Amino acid sequence: MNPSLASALAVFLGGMMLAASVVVLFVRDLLSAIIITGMISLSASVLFLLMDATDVAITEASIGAVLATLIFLWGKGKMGGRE
Amino acid sequence: MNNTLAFVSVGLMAGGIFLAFLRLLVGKTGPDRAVALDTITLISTNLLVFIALFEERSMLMDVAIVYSVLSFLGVLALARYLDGGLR
Amino acid sequence: MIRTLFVLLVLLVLAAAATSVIPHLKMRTELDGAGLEYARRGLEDTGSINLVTAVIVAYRGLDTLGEVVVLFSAATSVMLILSLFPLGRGPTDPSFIVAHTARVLPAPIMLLAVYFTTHSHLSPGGGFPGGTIMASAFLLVMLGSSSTPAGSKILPALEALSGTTFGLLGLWGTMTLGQFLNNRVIGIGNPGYLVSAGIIPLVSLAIGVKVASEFSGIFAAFRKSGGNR
Amino acid sequence: MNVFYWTVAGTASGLIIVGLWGVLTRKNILRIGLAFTIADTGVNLLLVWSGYLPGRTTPILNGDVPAAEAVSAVVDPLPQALVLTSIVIGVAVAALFVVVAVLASRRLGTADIRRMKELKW
Amino acid sequence: MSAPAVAGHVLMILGGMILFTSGLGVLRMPDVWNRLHAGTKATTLGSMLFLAGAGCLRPGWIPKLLLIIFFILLTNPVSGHALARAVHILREERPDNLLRDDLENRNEEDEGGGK
Repeated sequence: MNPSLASALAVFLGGMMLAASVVVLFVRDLLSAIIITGMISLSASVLFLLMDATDVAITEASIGAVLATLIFLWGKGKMGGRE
Repeated sequence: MNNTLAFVSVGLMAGGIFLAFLRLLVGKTGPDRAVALDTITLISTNLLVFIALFEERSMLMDVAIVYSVLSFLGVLALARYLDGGLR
Repeated sequence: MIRTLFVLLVLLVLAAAATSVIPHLKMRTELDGAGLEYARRGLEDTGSINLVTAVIVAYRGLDTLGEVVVLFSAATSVMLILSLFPLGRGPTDPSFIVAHTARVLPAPIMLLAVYFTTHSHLSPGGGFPGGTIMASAFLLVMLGSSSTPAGSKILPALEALSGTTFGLLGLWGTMTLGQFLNNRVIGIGNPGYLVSAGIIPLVSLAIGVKVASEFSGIFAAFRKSGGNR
Repeated sequence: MNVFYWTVAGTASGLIIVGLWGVLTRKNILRIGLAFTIADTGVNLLLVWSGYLPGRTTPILNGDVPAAEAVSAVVDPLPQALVLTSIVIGVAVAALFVVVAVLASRRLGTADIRRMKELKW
Repeated sequence: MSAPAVAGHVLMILGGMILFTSGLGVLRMPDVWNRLHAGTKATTLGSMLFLAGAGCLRPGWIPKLLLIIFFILLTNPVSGHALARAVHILREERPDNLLRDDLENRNEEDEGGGK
């Protein structure tokens, strides 16, 4: 991997992940917080691929995009209106 | 492949991700953010294909295949939550 | 107030500990320790091209068995709690297009999952990612309807079968070569082909089916606890 | 000075700190679970980072990487194997957390942890 | 550069421009319905152009690229449809100048696709 391209992508994705993680704690709507957490997991998957961890990237993409998001969404649906 | 021309396309894609990310942060309602997440995952799929092109190992494209299938499932789960399918 | 101060104190202590580490950090440029040995001998020992799979299934196979047990207990707790205390009021029906997509698309996704699971010694993938993708196919079937799929009755049987297969494959090594999960029991073959690397593809398939049936069981328990409308 | 190497380390540490901050200060119980997930992601990133060697490639020894040069050509496979299992365990534990949180909030009628007095000891 | 390389770079830059435009549309469009147009239709076209450019540069990778294009073509319209329908059911934002609304008076029997 070209070092300058990898560095630029890492700074870009890392900045986005840190900004999103702070927003998760302060956004008012819980549904928005769940969606933004899913985006953090997806960006982490790209970072794993840049660090040459292909198997981990596949696992994080399938878990972070679908399973974790879905479990939190389902829990929020089961809770009804109690927030 | 030509490095300068390739960097132009990856710069454009990163710009698209950044603009959609701004909508993800400031979007007023949940559906706005769901649309932004859909856009981000689809542009990221192309970014993964670009990384595989750059390292010249076709094996890295397996991640892009998984991404293109499963991002759809995440957005579908969001849509089914919004219309009451996950209760 | 006291709570905020306490949190601030904890975070400050953590940040101070992290900062004190920074001067001692330096970039790794060479392999050392166990990683060096795995990179040097992995291909000869196990016959697996993918060294990560070699570490998971062959070198640290016993640890993987423990992880599967942890996963099993977590999934069982979720299913037990959800079956004891019903929650929710039942889902709505999906639209026509979503329902028909959920009939067409699970087959290619399942094919992809089986590819990732059985080719774990040749390309990226393995039991854990393949199992989660299989669970995603089951999830797509469930998102395209408002009831629990009929196939969810065989999930406990699949889970027991795959767990038993993992254990028996390990015991086979104990009986013939005197070592648990030794993958040379059927020979490692010619590295680079599908039928090679001893029992690694079989163990990967067992891990994949077990992970898939556990996550599918969690989803089915979530859907059942709402009651069908 | 390798920018990529230290940027990833900073991102992972930042995610861990932000996740712990959220776990300690938030009031809604599901949001605590989300902060826990963020900290989990940070820990996984840090573990994979500890096995990353700059300028090397994926530990898959096909035609691109001959087996004889593996020692000087691939990154450390051991942390990747550990993280692979850690991610799967993490989501199972998160599912258990969500189920217990939903049950407690339905029993007590609120999702605010300050009002869950019966769960204190 | 040879002819396939020129075509590949042109297609890749074209795809990148369309993907950038879709991000811009998601940020700047006024309401959810317009953002759905930018976020699902434009990304499908941009992805296909970019992947076709990658196929011109590396002819040996065409099977995997075709697989990705197949999945994107099959899945992206469905997710756009599901999101649009969910937003309609939520009835949060409804444009005032809507001339015709096919989902206005649907009843429970019409949506039973999952039986």
